[in-house]
Amino acid sequence: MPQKISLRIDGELIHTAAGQSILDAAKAHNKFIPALCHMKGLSSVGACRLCIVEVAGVGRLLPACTTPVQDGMSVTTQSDKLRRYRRIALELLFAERNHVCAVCVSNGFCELQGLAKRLGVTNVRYPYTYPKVPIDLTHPRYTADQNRCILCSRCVRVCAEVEGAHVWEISGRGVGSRLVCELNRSWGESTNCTSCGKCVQSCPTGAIAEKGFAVEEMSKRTDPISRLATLRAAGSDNKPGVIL
Amino acid sequence: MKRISDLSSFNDVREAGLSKLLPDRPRIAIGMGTCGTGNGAESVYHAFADAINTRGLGMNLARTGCFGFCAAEPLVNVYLPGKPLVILQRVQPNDVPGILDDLASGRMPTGLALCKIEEWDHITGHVRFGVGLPEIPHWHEVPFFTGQKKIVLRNCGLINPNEIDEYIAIGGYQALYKVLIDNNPDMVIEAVKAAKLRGRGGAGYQTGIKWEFLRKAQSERKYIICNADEGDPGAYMNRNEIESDPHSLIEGMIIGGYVMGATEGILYVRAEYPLAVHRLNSAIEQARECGLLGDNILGRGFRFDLQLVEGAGAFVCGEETALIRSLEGKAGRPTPRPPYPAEHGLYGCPTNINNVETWYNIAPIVIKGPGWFTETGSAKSPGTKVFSLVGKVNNTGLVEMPLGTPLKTFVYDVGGGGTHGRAIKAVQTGGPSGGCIPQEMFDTPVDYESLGQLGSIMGSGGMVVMDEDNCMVDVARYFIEFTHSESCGKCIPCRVGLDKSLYYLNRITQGKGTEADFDLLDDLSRMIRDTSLCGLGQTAPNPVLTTMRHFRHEFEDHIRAARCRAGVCEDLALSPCENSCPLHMNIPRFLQLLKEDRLEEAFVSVVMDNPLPASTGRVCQHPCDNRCRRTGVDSAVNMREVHRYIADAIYPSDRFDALASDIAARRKPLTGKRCAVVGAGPTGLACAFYLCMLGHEVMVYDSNPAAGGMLRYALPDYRLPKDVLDREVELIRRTGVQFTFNTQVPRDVSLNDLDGQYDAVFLSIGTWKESWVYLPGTELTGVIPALPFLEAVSKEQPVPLGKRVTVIGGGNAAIDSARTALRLGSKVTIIYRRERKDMPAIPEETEAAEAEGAEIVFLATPHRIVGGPDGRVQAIEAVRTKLGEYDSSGRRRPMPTNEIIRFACDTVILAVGETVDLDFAKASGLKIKESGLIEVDRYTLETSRSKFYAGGDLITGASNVSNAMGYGKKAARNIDRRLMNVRRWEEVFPSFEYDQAPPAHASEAPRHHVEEVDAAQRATTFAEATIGLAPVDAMEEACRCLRCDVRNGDH
Amino acid sequence: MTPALLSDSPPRSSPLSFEEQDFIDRLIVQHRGRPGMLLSLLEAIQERQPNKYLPVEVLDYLAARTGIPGAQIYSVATFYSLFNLKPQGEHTVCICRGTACHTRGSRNLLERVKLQLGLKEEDEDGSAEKMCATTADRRFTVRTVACFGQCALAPVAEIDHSILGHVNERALEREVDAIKRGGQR
Amino acid sequence: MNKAKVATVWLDGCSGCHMSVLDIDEVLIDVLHKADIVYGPLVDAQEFPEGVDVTLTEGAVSSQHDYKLIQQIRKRTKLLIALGDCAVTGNVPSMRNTIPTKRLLERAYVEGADIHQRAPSDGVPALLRHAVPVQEIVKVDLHLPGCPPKPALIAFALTELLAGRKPDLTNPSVAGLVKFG
Repeated sequence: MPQKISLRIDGELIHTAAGQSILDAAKAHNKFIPALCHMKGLSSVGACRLCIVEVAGVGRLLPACTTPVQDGMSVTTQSDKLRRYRRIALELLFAERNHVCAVCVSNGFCELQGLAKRLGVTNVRYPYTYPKVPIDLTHPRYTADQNRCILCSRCVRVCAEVEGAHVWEISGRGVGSRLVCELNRSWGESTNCTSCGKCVQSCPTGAIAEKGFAVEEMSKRTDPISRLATLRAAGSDNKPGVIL
Repeated sequence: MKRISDLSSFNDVREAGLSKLLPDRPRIAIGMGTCGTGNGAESVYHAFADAINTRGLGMNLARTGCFGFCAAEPLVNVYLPGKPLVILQRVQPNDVPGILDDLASGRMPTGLALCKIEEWDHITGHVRFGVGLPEIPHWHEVPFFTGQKKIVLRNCGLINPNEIDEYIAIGGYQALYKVLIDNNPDMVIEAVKAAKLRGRGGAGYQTGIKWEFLRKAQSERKYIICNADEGDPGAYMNRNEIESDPHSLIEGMIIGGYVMGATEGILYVRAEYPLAVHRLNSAIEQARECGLLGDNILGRGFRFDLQLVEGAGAFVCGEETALIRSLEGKAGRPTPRPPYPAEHGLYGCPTNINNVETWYNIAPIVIKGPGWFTETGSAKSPGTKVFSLVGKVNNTGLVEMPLGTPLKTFVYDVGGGGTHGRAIKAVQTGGPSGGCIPQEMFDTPVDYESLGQLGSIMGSGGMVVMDEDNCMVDVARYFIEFTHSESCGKCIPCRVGLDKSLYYLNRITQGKGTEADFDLLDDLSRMIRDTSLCGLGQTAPNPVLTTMRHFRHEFEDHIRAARCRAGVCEDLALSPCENSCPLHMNIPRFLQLLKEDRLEEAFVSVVMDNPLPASTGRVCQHPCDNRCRRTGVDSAVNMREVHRYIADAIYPSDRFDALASDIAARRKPLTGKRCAVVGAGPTGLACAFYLCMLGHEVMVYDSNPAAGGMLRYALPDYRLPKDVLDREVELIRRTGVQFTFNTQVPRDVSLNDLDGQYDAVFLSIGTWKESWVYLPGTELTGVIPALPFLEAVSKEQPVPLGKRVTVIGGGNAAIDSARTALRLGSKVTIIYRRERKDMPAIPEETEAAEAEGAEIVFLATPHRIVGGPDGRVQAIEAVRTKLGEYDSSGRRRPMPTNEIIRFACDTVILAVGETVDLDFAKASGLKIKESGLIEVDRYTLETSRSKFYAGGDLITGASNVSNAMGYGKKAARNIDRRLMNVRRWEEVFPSFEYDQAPPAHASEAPRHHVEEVDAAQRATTFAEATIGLAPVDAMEEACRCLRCDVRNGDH
Repeated sequence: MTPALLSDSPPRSSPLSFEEQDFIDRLIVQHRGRPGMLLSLLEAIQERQPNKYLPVEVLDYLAARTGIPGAQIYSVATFYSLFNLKPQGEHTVCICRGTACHTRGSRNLLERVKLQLGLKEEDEDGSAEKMCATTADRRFTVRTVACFGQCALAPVAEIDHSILGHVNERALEREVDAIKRGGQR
Repeated sequence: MNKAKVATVWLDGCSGCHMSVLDIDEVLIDVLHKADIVYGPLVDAQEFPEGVDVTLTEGAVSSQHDYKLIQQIRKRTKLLIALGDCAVTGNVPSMRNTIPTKRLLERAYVEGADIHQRAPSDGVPALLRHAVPVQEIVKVDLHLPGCPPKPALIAFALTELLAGRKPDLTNPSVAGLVKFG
């Protein structure tokens, strides 16, 4: 039995297993902390910076997904500064690509859209970039539309850590970063893809979706994948996941 | 190479090395770092090699690293047995025969000597070269090296990096031997902790604690890594350390490996340093051959090996987790911490990473102990740091200073001040993660904490000096452009945040920025700093936040006035020369019109941009020359003299009347508004001219009987003949400007009267009051202030001038007084308290004064005026000064010595500066700055009293004619905008069709200079001292223009 | 977790010549299991290519032989600015855009040489965002580098591995013309 | 009590937002008690009047006409509201922004046309390079996202404004309706 520690989240005393991340501990005690690039069962990469929280005695804001809980820690998940910074992070995401929710297959199911609604984002103050990004429809059953991609790398991790095919990766650097299938091949010609669809279910937005769904129809479920990944991790000699 | 396994084999190699370092015959060592080679050291080496063997001389020739003084490269060390080591500077191949001749005859070549070294403390060892050569300064007496303390650079430029035995000769690998013999790793860690050594990569984390962490980590595989990625632009100290002394790095890492229990060490060197990679690999090879790497090191049973990996061009890989991912064959994207590399690093094994320079401090700490180490530097940051001092500073190079040394020591003492005498504006420390520190804060000590408080960081040690030609908004944009292109793209604040920050900075530098942009950029920068995953993102906003904090006025200039004073942001100016001209004359246009032989149109273009082209053509201090891009080819276009030629060609000609009426005809319909201008000096005339052209009724008041202000009553005729000025005033009169002379405001007309009669009042009284010198004896007869003297001469009034005159001061007024006194038959001496380069006067005028017989005494301050029994001046005593500390104006403060010098003279002219006579302003309720000048809004020039504006010397203090006129022009524009509430300024100016193609090949002719009447003859008359350009020279000068105003494609 | 030895899966019919395959295989054996293996392999392979770039067939073969997923190799090849996915020109003119060079006007040098070679700025797609343009006739590649570490000689330019210090526009123009007329550096 | 002047304007949008305004049904009556609609597609007014209190703007700014009109409106209205995703984020109209306008017109009116294969020019304003949200051109006082924004949200906003209060969109009664798409 993992050793128990106690900490405060927004003032409330919580007892939880040591070694857990603040995000997992908060989720387990239904304390809401926004997160986009985190998915239970996959390695945590701390890319989206939405889950930043204030920890008493620590000067910097810490990402809840990768910061382990410590005994006697006091975490603040809601504050004016955190709300402002989270809102800026979301607005930057909307401004980076072409997120046209009205005609998106994931309209109504998208985690980015949901968070924007929950955190009260009414507009994007930053100028849109309108980049020209690839759309790949070569796979018989799935589509990859990078206009909706937020580079959270959940697809990369689920394909590498759970399916083991490592079809997806992020190429380039900075704002030039793009999702790429193997050696920049089209998805249809992929040699390693098993068409298992885990990346489709893991993608928080409409970037990777299944053909045959119209606007506002692409609902997804990540729980089965998370359960599979946690089962497999418990069974295996818990070799450290591929840290990206 | 012999394998070293015990003390005796150690000493054999040491002897071999010493015999190379201090041979029994001359030895020449060429500084062959990459920068040395870039400066031509390769050809110098071959010149020596060929000369030595063709002449069969018994001399050793060797390569060495770099001693750090890049500006003086190529450097050559010359050693003669028994004599001090001499370092020659800027050696060229054709100097080689001379050097060899001296050496062959046993003499030390002193011609190119930079400095000598009699003995040198390598810290791990000591070397004595010899004594003597008194005429050559010691190395620490050379300004660049004064105050430097070489711990990290102890061997650089003194030993041959390719010979391990020379390194061992100066005590190399002794520290390793001692550590292996003591066999007590904890003691070494305690020593490093006690020395409070902090990471030299930039973060400044305690090295000892980091090492202890790894030592305690339990794992059969542990790695230590040297981070030599050095991606900071403007920083190259790691390169020089590796290229000049690779073995110190190797020794430091072997000690680290032993102490932390690591089996393998990795050197991650950036691919842009090929020579460093090559020398490091060969040094590793030699160390392996000597048994210092691999199995059973020094016979003590310790196994450790080193491997070099070349980076592949990614600045982010300087961050430790990104470096580790890069070594694991992945893209260099940082990963969250915890887990820290010390518990979960390379391939999951505990790993310790330190910057190159940190490893260089290990051997000295082991040999000399922590106590000795903490004697240098400050309490919290002991030891030294190597800085790469570059940018707009004379002595560029690597400077190793104790931590805590103030910034001004770097910039002025070591750096030797700004290049081309330009005023220094700021220093950027810490590369793209650092910040810009303004010149007023150069007293700040350079260490981790103090720089942190200013919003900057020490970082890798890059120190880029910037002067008035650098635009700080462009600097912020440059750094964000760099970090934006180097962002790994993993986390949102850095990837997208920097992209948007760059968007806003681009808009501001293009003159499209708004106040909202400024606020959004400020807010966004804080978000990026506070939420980014790794150091790159967290520090990337520093340049923006510091420039916004310390140079906010520059941002406001760009946003509110679309003005870039430094002339860097090309979109905000027609061309660099137009931008630097206070009147923003369209210089390329009148040059092109003249080139197309359209003299009359050129005249109209010039007069409309500058109503006094002939006067300014003679006396302006021509800031345009400093910005002319032709200096990149040969030398600046002589723009001032060309618009003087154009004006001089038309004014006396019969075309003047026609053109004057053409210009008057351009006047806009009468607006019914009445404006008053108080002061008919250049500022007032400019404002009156433009207000009149905009259709307002303009009345100019002046206490003198004629218009021109200082142009008429202060500038002597030989500089500006009165008939030229009269012509210019006549043209202005013809546009409709009215004058009321002999009327002194407020005595004859009060401000309230003006308030009642006029819709707007512009105050341009100028600085007529001589600032008084508190000196014993100023009450004696024969002591006269400069301006009243010049005014009396211009009004042909009698002047009580003696035969021997002394002028005190170094500005234009001083030089004018001196040359005027010469013309009136006196013998003149000028006393100035600083040096020639500090004199505010225009250089050509000072030289002309000397040519006419004036004697200038520098570095002397008046002490006492000695009077005779009749109360008349007999002599003046001055105190010799020497230049001391640098003051906040960036100039050295003259400190009095005790040496008094005495000059016999019968007249003393005080020309130490003019101030504004402001009694009337105080009475009328105008707000005054504590400097005594009128306070105005920076952009509209409106004073604290509505309807009242002010400009020129009245608000800036004594400056120069074009600067003052610029304010007059700007005031006219704002007054019209306020009165008519519509933008119509551009409509006043004519447009011209002229060739818009830049010259395929600008004329090769060099710059034409104005001909001066020969000194003896001109010193006796007040006739004009300079003759304007001849027509063919003016035409050719116009053809030299590169037409920077033409852009390929729209911008 | 170090990558496997030479993976035994037979190389598919690769378009590489036998000699190239052998060169790569020996490189893999030499660097196998060592830190920085992939970087060193890509650097050595690109250096050997006449046009200093990494053809996709080579990356394909490398993935097959080392067992490293193709996606990861492509991600690395496009992340670091040293690697090129498109053939480079015979001659490289590299302008340093470091701080010292920037403050001494290296941007004007860049504009001048681009003008001289008639180049419009093209960013290579997919790879690190940097300015790197090759002339149509593939004789010249103009690129920038963040810092050569030659800040004392600012502004600095490098033409085919030889460093030019204190460059002004006219000197740069003369050097490029010299190469244009065929004179080898 | 003089009635407030409300205007609506239809830039580059599909008029779905205007229909959503009409869908506030009976609340329309309360609104009309307090305000007159002085300009918009529902009103026959050629020139945008002076002294307007509130303007609901639908659609992105994508042509020279939109550009001039919205600047004029900003000068003549106290409060300017971006109504719907097109005005707030650019939405569907901004999907053409990755294509250069010349290529866009060629593809649509030359390749895509059977007859009169040329881009229309007389009486049709030139396109801006990008179709952008209203806030990129003028200052926007309130954003009502949604495609279309839910009638309840519009009703809430209008009633608050006409009562002289700045609508607080975090009010629980409408918070669930404030979302893109």
